Amino acid sequence: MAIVANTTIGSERPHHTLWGDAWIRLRRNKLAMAGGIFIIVLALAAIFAPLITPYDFAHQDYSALLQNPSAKHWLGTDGLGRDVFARLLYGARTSLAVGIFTQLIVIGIGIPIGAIAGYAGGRVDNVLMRFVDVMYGFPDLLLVILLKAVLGGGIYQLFLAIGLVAWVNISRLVRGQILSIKSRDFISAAKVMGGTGRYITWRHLLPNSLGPIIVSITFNIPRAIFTEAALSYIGIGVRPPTPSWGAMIHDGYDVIFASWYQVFFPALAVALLMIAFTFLGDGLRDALDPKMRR
Amino acid sequence: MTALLEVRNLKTYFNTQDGVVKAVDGVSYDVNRGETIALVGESGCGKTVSALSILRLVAEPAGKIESGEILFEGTDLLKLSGDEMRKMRGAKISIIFQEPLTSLNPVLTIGRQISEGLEFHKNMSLKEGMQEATRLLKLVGIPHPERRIYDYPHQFSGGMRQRAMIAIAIACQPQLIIADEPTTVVDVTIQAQLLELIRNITKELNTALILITHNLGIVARYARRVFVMYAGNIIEHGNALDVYRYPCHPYTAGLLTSVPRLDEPRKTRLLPIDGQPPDLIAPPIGCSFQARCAYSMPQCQREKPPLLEVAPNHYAACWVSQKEQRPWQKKSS
Amino acid sequence: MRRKSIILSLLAILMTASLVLTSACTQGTKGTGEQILRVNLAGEPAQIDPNQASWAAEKSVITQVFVGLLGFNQDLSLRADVATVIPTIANEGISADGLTYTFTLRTNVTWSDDKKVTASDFVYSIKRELNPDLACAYASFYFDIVGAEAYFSATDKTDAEKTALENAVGVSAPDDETLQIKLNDPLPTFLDLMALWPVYPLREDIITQYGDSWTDPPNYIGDGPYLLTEWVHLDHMTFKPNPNYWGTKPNLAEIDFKMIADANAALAAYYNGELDISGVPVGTEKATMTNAVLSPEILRYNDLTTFAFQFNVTKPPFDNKLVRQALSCAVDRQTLIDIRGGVGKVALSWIPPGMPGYDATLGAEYAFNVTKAKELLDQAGYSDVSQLPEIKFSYSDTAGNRTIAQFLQAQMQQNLGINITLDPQESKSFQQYINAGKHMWAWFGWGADYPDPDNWLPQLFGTGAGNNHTLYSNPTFDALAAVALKELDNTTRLQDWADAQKLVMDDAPIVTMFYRERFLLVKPWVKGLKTTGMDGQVAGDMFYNEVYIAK
Amino acid sequence: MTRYVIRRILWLLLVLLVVSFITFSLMHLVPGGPWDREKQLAPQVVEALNRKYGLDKPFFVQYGNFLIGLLHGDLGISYSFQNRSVTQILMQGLPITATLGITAFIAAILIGISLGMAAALKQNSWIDYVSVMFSTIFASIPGFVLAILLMVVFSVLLHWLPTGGWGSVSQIIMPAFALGALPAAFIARITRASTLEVMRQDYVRTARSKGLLERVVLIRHILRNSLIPVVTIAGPEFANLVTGSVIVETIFSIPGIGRLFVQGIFARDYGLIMGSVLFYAFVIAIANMVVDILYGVIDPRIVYN
Repeated sequence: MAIVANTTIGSERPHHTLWGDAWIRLRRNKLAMAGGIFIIVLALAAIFAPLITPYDFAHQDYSALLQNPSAKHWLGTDGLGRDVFARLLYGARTSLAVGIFTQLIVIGIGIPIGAIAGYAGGRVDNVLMRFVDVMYGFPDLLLVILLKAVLGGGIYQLFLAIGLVAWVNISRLVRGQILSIKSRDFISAAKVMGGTGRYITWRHLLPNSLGPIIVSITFNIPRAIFTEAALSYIGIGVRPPTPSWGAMIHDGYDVIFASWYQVFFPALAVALLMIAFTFLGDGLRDALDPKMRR
Repeated sequence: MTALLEVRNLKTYFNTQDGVVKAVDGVSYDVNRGETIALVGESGCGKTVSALSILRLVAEPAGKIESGEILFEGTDLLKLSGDEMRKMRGAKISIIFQEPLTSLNPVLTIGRQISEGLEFHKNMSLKEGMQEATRLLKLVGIPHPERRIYDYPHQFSGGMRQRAMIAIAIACQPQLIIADEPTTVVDVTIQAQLLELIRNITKELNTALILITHNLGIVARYARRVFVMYAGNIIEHGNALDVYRYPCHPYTAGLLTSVPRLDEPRKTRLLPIDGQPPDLIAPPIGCSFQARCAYSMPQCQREKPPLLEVAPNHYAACWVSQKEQRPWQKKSS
Repeated sequence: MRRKSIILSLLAILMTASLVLTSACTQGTKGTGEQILRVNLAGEPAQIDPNQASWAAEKSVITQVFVGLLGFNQDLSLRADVATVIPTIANEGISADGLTYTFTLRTNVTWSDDKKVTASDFVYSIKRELNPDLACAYASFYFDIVGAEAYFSATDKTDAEKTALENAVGVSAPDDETLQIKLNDPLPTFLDLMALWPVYPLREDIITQYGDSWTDPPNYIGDGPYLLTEWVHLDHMTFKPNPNYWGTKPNLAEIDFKMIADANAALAAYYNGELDISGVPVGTEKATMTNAVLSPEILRYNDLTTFAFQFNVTKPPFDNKLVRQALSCAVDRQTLIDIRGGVGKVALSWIPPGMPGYDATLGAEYAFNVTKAKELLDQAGYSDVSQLPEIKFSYSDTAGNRTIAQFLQAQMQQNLGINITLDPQESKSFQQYINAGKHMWAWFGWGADYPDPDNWLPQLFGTGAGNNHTLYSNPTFDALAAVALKELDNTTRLQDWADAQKLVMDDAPIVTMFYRERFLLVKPWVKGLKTTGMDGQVAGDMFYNEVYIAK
Repeated sequence: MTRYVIRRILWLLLVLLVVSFITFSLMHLVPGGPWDREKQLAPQVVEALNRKYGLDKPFFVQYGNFLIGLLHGDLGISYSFQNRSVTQILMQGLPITATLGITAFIAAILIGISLGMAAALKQNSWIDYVSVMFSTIFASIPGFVLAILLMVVFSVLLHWLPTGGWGSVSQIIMPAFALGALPAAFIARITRASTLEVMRQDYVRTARSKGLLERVVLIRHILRNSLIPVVTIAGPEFANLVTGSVIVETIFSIPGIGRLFVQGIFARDYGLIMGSVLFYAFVIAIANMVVDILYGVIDPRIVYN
């Protein structure tokens, strides 16, 4: 019988929900905040690109073909005499949108399927996982070409094309985590207290398998950006001259022996974006980690 | 005879985002060979941290042993190298943790987790280790041990897992076992069995035992001497019976009154100690219990009371207590 | 932590050890003095059966292993190879009515297994080219031979009927040294056709014995200077001199056709001394010219290939000639060449320089002139460009095409304010799309099979012709072409073609952009390279028997 | 366990059947056929070719013929590779792609796990930041750029390694690195995330309290508990590596099967498409099955009824 009512070290702590407490700790994590701010700044720069750079991303200045970075063109010009800095900014619109929205599809489909398969187990798990096997082996390139022919090549077809097959990794990750966490005692305890499957999955299982999911998402973002570039080659997604980072890297590759800047700057942009998401993701993971709660 | 273990003026601090938490702020206690002492206090008063400091298991980089000495058979554990310290853990000093549910590796068989220590300290082969593990499981009262050594933790009940923890602790016949709230998680009936088990084993192997608990009922029955901790300091220690009968610190008295006594009429109300323990990041200047003490004097606010002998082998850190009259003591038999 | 750092260091040692080991052995292959020529085929040829071959890579392989009745000199004039002499009406090689061709063969021509090459080898090859079951791409070139088209189209006939038709084909070998071919109508360019690879001699016994695998190295018997000794698919092909070659023995001891598909990788291989001749990624030509090491090794020569935009003349607004002419003046061809590294010549007319039918004065009216373009648009009734229907430019997904598409889009926008939409497509869907005439505007190139307008005009601008993707149809042109195809007198024939080309250029179904100029790097120790306007994938592939290494 | 494997094999056959049907129908629905060329073939020639390869038969008959052929291990003839049988093309290229893929996979696992664990154990230390940099660089540089950078450094500048081709050990190093870099980065980050969660568990403290060597604590107590997510992604990564990458094999001119899938589709080489798609689907299904079995081995709590 405890002597005194349960008290904790330090000042009186108001009772926080998991997410509320996480936000407080996330705000304190400098790196995560830097990541978050970078992404917001990038998004704003993309939206207000016209104010930042005088150059039109499509205008071809034939007197300035494949120039190195100079005062006039901060990041130089590409093979068609277009300002690389402008194309990077406008390209951010496509690449950010593709990078982020496809992840919403991936999370929206991947996590539920993985969670249900992992939590339900047995026949449900088997059927879902065989569906995942089919999706793994799915000839997505064929589907993409068909999509282009049937639905035309807009940006939504692009999200569909990328998102449709990209969620399989996440679903298996979630399932793997849940299978091993499922039998831990606090889960059975929650079950005893009458927690429904969905509540338990959301409240207990997911936070504990968040680490790998977040990592998987941060890797999906550059992958989606490059897939967009490959698909734009065959007419799905943005049409030239609308730039995207992935397309700039593809074009830059072709003249890499003449001017390596063409590849360097867009690849750097993708790297910075990914670092930002990695730090933000890590910060979120640490903030949500029940073990880290003090 | 010198004590088996002497903790002198141990300070272990944790730096967190909110500031430096002085979890253990100058604690001293000692254990003789074969003796059982109790470390009592509310959860969060630093008793577990002091135990972990002995084994130097304080979680880096947040926790750090600032100063003090921990003499074990005369050698200061804090001065040992990583390897030397590692040779002590499990062989000379072992620990039973509070949470049996999460303190066993879920993916390793119970037998393997017991034999690990033996393989390393006693360089037994795996086969010998498993045989010894079977014997140990039998010793701690697990039925069909020869089969159960191949089970995994999730196939054991809470009580059985704690018995397995005990088996792990006693595997290499250590000289000192630290039992950190061994029975908190299990229900009362199992609790008694486990404590009896621990007592018999420590008697049999002549092992010293530091029993960490917040349950005074246990202390009286099992420990010869008791150390009461509050907000990172020892505020009273002495023979268990003396401390029970004549508590020389208002906090200890408060603890005793908030425990139902068999010799008291059932109707008397339990008197909880109101208020909260102080903030360890910025501890108050005077006596840390001062804010909650009904008998506090102006001096208590100004100066931190030293730990002095207020009765034979009975020490307390309280200004009021030094003035011989202790109003909080009842004139009982 | 100790254990893991061991693993890392082990890995590091392993890597450096293997690096040091391998660097020693790679030095070996680079500096050899032997006569080895290493060139880049850039890809795996789909197949190397002369009858069925149609792509540049396939042509380069076949030219090493086979020699035909006739061949081309470096200036693309005809040359007698297996034939003793080029048949003419004068030397009765060609009958007075131009319908019968008689070739007399050299007697010393042998196969690589030392058997004699006889006229029946040519009869077999020509008939196999027309075999309905093989469906060879270039069979239509030889439809003027008596019974050729009938035999080729007998795809659904019984075997007996097929053999009967096969025998009816006007090709025969009265004796081992004489080959006689009968035509339905006179064909002035027939000799050019007889110099092409589809009618190289073939061994009936070898092909019947080995069937489809007759082109695998040991069975690939030819009468040319080299033998294909090794073919590792997708990796490389190795040629060694043909021991029984009847002609002048080649200097090279080995030719190595590498299959490096990526332009950057090929350039890297050249830098690293693994290739003696290599192309340069499109767009990096200017940088190569300014590169001190590479500039002295640059080789540039004109290629009989023209690139152009092609309208679909049935789709508005391109059904209006004035609109086509206007857009043709609104595209700055020299800028496109600058973008492509300054390589290539401005093309104002269709047939490229370096072959009969080229007319330097033709198409001058399409020189870059925005004001004129606007005037033409006014005349066409589109003074306000927004009235133009939506213009879509379709192209297949290669890097080069994407640059060109964006160039065209910018030209239209910046010069005339017209916004065209780009429609990139995956290659096969694009080919079907074009063949079905669904496109409005597209990009294409045409290379000479043989140096004669006969190979450049009817196939592309004749009504309903196989490669007529502009769907251009002009009865006057068709009539002129029909006459020119049969006109034995060369000067009148060329005049007819000149008139036909003028007609086409005036109708402007295409916007000719540039004549391709090949831009290559050749190591200084490669000597005796003779390039022509009709080279295959590999530069100078027609005269590798004259190349030698001077180290 | 064997009962479970047999059941999974049966399900695998069903998966392959479904994938084969989807691919077969998509293949025929997609615009453009094998005979569409820039120089359009005469209609009767196209007819003859369709008859020669049985493409004139109704859809389901063709699919039936394909399945019957599949049972005999015959995946049909390739149109774009001079009538060589698809099975032969696959068998010829597979050993090369597999050798490269397995080398890359082993390197990726070794580097990935050790870097990931090191980064977790020394969180926010220099090694953690190195692991972040390593992962980000290899994730945000596409394969073809990485491949050419390696080639420029090791072949053009240092002349240490040949630019490509196949046959000697020196021709494995760069392609294996280019193939394995991204999986290594991915495994490193997943291991780090998973190890971070395991590191703070109580049983790790118990293990240390037994005085075990740090190495033993790392491998037996920490790594074994953090393997589940690592194994989960290692399965598909293995399948991707073993079936080859079109980018790496094209740039390093490696005669493997990596290019067959894309080349097959772009050439509408139906036999090649079916062969490469089914082969990949088979490998990935087996890989995922092995992952599921490993779950049971790694974590006894996971049991499949």
